[in-house]
Amino acid sequence: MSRRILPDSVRATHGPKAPWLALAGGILFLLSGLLSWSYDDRILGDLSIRFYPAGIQLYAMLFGVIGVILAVLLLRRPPWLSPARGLRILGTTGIVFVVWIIASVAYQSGGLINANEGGWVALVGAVLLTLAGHLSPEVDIDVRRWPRLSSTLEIVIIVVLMAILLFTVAYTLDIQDGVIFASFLIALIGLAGGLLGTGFGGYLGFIGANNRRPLLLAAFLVAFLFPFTQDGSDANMSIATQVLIFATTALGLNIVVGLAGLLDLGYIAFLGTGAYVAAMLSSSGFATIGWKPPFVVVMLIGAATAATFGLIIGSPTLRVSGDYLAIVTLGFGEIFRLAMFNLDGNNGPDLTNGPNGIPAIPDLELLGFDFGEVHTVAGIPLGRFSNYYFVLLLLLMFVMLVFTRLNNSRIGRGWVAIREDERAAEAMGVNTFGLKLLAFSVGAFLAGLAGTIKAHQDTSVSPDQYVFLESAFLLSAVVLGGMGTVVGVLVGATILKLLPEKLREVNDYRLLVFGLLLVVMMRFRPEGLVPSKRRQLEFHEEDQELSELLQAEHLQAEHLDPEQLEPEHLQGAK
Amino acid sequence: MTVTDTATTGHEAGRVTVLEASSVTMRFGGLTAVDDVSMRVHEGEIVGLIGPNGAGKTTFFNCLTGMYVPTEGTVTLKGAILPPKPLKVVRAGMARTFQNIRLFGNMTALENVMVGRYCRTSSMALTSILRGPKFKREEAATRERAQELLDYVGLGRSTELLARNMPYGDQRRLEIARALATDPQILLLDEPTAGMNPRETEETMGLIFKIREGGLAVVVIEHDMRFIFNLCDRVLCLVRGSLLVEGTPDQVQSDHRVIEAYIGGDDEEESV
Amino acid sequence: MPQRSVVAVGASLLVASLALAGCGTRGGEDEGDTGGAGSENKVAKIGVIAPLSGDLAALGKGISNSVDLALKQANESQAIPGWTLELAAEDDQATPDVGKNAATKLASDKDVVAVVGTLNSSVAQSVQPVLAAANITQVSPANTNPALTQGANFATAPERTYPTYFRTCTTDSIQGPFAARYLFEKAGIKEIATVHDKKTYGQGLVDAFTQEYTKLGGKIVAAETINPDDDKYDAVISKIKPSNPKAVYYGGEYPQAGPFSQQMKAAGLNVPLMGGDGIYSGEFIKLAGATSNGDLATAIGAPTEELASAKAFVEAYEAGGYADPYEAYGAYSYDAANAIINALKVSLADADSAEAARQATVEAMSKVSFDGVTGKVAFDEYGDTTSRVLTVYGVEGDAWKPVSTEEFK
Amino acid sequence: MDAFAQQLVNGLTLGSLYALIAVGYTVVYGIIQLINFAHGEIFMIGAFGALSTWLIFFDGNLALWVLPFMILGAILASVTTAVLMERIAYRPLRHAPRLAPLISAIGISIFLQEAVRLFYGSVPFADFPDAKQRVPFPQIEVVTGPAFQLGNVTIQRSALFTIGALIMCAAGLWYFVNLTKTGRAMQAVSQDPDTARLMGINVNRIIVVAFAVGATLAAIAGIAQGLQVTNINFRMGFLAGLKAFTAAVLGGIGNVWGAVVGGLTLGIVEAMAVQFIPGTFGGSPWKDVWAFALLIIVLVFRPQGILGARVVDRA
Repeated sequence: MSRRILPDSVRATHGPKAPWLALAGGILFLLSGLLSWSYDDRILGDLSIRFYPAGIQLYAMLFGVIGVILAVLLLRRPPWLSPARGLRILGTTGIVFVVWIIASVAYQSGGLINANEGGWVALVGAVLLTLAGHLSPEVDIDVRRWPRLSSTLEIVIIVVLMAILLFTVAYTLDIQDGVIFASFLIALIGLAGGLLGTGFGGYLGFIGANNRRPLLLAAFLVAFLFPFTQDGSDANMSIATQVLIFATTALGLNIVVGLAGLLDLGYIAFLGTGAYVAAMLSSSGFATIGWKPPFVVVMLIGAATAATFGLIIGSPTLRVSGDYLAIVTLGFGEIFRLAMFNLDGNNGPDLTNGPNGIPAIPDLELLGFDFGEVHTVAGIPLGRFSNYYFVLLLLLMFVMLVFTRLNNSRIGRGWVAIREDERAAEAMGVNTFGLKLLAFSVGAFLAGLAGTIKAHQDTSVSPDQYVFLESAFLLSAVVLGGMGTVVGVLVGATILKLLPEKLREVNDYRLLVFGLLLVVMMRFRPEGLVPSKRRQLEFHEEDQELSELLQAEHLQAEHLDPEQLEPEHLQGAK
Repeated sequence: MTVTDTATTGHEAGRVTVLEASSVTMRFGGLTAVDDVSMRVHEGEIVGLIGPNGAGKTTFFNCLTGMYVPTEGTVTLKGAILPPKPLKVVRAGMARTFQNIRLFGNMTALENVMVGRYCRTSSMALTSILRGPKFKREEAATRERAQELLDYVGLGRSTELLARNMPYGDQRRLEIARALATDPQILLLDEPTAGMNPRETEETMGLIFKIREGGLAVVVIEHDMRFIFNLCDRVLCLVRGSLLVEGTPDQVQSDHRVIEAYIGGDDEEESV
Repeated sequence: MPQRSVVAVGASLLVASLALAGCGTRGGEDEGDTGGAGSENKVAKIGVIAPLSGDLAALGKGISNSVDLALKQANESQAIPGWTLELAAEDDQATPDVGKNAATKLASDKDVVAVVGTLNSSVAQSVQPVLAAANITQVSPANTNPALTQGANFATAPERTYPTYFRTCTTDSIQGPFAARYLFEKAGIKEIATVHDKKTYGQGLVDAFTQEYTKLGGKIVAAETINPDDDKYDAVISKIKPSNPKAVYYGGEYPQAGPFSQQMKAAGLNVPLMGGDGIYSGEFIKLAGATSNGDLATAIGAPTEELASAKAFVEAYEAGGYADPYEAYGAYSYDAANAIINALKVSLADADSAEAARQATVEAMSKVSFDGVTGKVAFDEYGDTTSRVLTVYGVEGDAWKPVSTEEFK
Repeated sequence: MDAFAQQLVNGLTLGSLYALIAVGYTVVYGIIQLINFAHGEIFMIGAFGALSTWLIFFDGNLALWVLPFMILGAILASVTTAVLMERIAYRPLRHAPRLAPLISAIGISIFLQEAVRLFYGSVPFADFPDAKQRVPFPQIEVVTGPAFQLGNVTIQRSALFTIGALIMCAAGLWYFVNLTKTGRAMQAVSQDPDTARLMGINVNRIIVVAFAVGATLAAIAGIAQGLQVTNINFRMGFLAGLKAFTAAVLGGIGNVWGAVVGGLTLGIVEAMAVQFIPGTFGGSPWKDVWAFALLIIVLVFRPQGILGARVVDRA
């Protein structure tokens, strides 16, 4: 998958210079961190001071560090690493990074004149790194030929990586300035890409595949530890809980869209159903139903109601073509919103308080644990949102479990068959209607479940929280992240919820960019950022090369390459 | 090939009827695609269905398998009337392949066959999520049976290949394996050798005999006359939707109406 | 050999990341300090939660700027000795979710003592509990839903839900009756049709209006609702028209009220339309067109031209060089900020930190009383404003002209 | 009886608007089986195109002769947008799975709305009003103004304009589809695209024509809407598009005359629902609910619509 921009002849004659170019680039980057980037000391956390790097200057120096490491590696020409790819990624991202910062400096301080020497030095460095990457020879790497570590050591690597991840996330969320936040993200992509692109990433993937359970465990551990890094502050936790709710709902939608291949444009209504049921049965002073059962019962009622709506809306429309389903679900979403809007006693019975919604929903209280209180664990205070965070994390884990287990079962195979060729699937005895309805109602059920918690977390429900745009957002989390995968949805949900929260400066253009993103994604990468292989194949039906590539990967994953067949890892992969 | 002899002797009355189609008629608007066709297939019998393009063979298949609801007539399997629903037809024990291969291209060979097992297994959502012993047993059994069938049709080594990456001939075999996975009593093959070279055609013939020996009845649509007349115990010839001739391969082969029909046959496309 | 390199690369990655996590941003910490500009004044922040982006950004920016103006004036005059007041404006995008995030962010900032906002009642509902939990005073310049101060059963059994919540605007339960009395007593209209958009504001207005109007002896000949997403109201108008009302009382905002007025008259229902402060906007006249002459609206306070303090505010705002106009709620926001400043004079006087003064600020709020831009600013036992002066405006030519100003009793 | 007649008039007006938009869905669907989800936005763009034309060339002039120019401007804006949209968002996806063009369409739809909302007020070469909220639409004389009274039934001038526009457009469409070469080629492609291609018909061109025809009618609907409700806004396409799609399904999607019949039916049903559904579930707040409920009911009992259409069973 290497893109060769330079002609082979140039690569041949100038190839040997590549390590030195890279070294120069790296050193320039390191140097730039010690220089001043901006004349104006009020912006971007003050980049005007020389020989005292901070913030963005520090990120630039990290580019330098990795650049130098890769240059040294390139000099020693190890046969099992491909620094060229790493350099290309590092260099290209470096250019983006520097240009972004120079542009921000120029914009915020009112002119390019305010961009000081540091940025320009770094820009030269980035160009040199990129050039070196394109000049140096490509090495075919097979990570499985790397020396094997003991399995304990592999697990240690995983744990260390997860710890790094935890710190990075905590650090990232602490950045308040939108521009610095964006530049850190760019830097992160460049640095991680530069290191992992060398083949290290493939190796990590290999280790991960061999230790799937420890990896999962470590990932969840990291997620559970996250609130402890926040030192009792609720600011980031509030965002985190919203990311979790969004991710959970999007994952439910991914069952419908990604697995069963049904386009649901009114999915938010199911989340709303759960939330409204929880609100109506809560002990809020505005609740319209006198009955106030314990929350576990409420959860089940909410989810069951949502699932019932799913069945009601699904059973007539799933018989006709998928396009109709999309529009009918859209209509259903509108019906839901309008009904919630109307059922206020003026028009129909008083259930929802109409447009005003049901506010003042009290915090959850489960087994004597009050979610509204601050609890101190190991000396670290955990506020209200941290409490919800834990519950939501459990819910997310449950939805992930449902998702993966359904996918890897008879039902999952049926869904694939339906996506591939519905008529043939039916002719082969697959109950297509039943399976589609199942996907639809399971998706609704899970969304309803999430909704019941959301109502308490939000403390209020109102119809304007459940508009079509929210459904579109959920759908794009799935589309952006990757259809049919868990990781994809997590990535998509995080991007869609976190970025607007952090980049408030450009908030007005959020929807515009988002619409454009959908079109561009469908055009160039319809399968999403982290797609399932099968989904990728489906979206590239005519791409024979891709199918053979993925085929080879599949065989590799199944350890069918006779040379590499190692029984213990076969077990690990299952 | 000495099997032809046993086949001709096998076609006698008194054997168990598996499939019976009586007076099946299919009209699309003003067009009568299948006109009053009756057919009876016995246990362990191979029946051929021939006819020029547009004669309504595939449409007839579609009526049998419930993909079309016939305008008139009934189809019975082992004496029970089949409802015109593909799902129920498969459950009752009739499986088919398609003229234009309709595999699940982005699934592996094994997975394709495992989909065929769908209607003979029963784990539903809750079982799949809880992963109890029943689920594990059933999943293992499905996998095992699918591998068995792949071995049976000679694709034992292609288990993990994506269907769309397989050679054409193998795709046809895979479709047969997938159909067999539904535990049918009767198998309908729609042009199983289309696009095959002579060697592959011969292998397919062997496979069909092997299937028949397993006790299944087989109905084959084919254009390759040599293939049909070598394979089948009995041959039906359809022309413009109606049954023209029925008989042993020799009888049909020598029937002048069949020859006429083929020479004068129009070249209309038909599809599923 | 290669194995060692792998470890080396891994180790350097680890060290790099840890260094990164450990360093933090110098800039972020510096920023807070430089704000003090060399004086040893302590800092107290007043937050603003309002829509600063999106459709309602104009209103939100008006709120934020007006608060900013009040704070600047207080700092200049050294209103609270030893303290510097700072503005911490957060965007809520007019959405409850985002508003709650903004509130959480402000609540976790130890310097924040009070918040002005929100614009929307729905956002207020999700902001209230967060701020209340942190004992932060909240003063809304624009929320008119009575339930925010008086609880779910405000009509029958009012009960204060959040002791930290106050507002400088009147609730629907005063504006509606005021309009009813004007129409019945002054304009002599005895038959009326009501229409509202079912939103908190519109429905609240119409409910309060209806109660007062029927009590006075007037007759409601038709009561209809519309969906604010709609553009066409001819179906509703056709239903109202046969009952021959002498006026239509509309509960809602100008984006619907303007077209409604126009379509009403185009369909031959030539009677005046009256509404609350939600339609008291130049946009209403633009949307309703030439036929809107004679339409009426109520608004809180006396007309700005008649109050000296209001004139001073308008002049100071214009001198402040703000890019956006102060809009409908600027004056209320300015009053809200000044109410907070007045309370802070008491509560910050001998407080060690802003956080320590939060509770005292809440308590001091109830005793605040001064003459503001919109009239007298003081709060009753529920946190509602005690000011009850309202004005009826009418459309004349292409502008709103005051018709009558009165105190509601 | 008066109420019935009045709501019939209201319903016909509303229905004419739906019908004009619905034709766009049905023409495109008939040819490439694509639900052009962003068609509602074409309608919105048409209204803004007309407003822009008026603001640039005729600001302040409300004479009747201005109207044809506004219609021209609206059609220009709509058709350009529709053709570009087909080119950029749909054509590259013609062989992709069904999900792809639908999602792409949602993206386009949101993009167009936002583009108008954010940038209409800051177009460099003209002094346009800010489109972040409702924008007043010029009230052209003769087609707006005092309503006609027929007994107790009020007929607004804009209603007559809308119904008239539908009649003229239907006649034009009939002529185009049946009597022009392009129209007949369009019919051929919708019957059998492959054969049509073999017969030398440029299918790509026909698809573009289909988009353009739909856009033309939507543009006229946009003006009718502007005249009726006196204001336009960037969101107006969403609900109108959804309703028009319902109308198209109601009439039988893919069938041009079905769209007209479906639109009128839906309009009348909505108007009658406001007046005649008794109790608290009647009235204007529920009319959209009844419209969508009608869509679902039609799909259950008669998926091919009132007039029938091509077989809708496409997986």
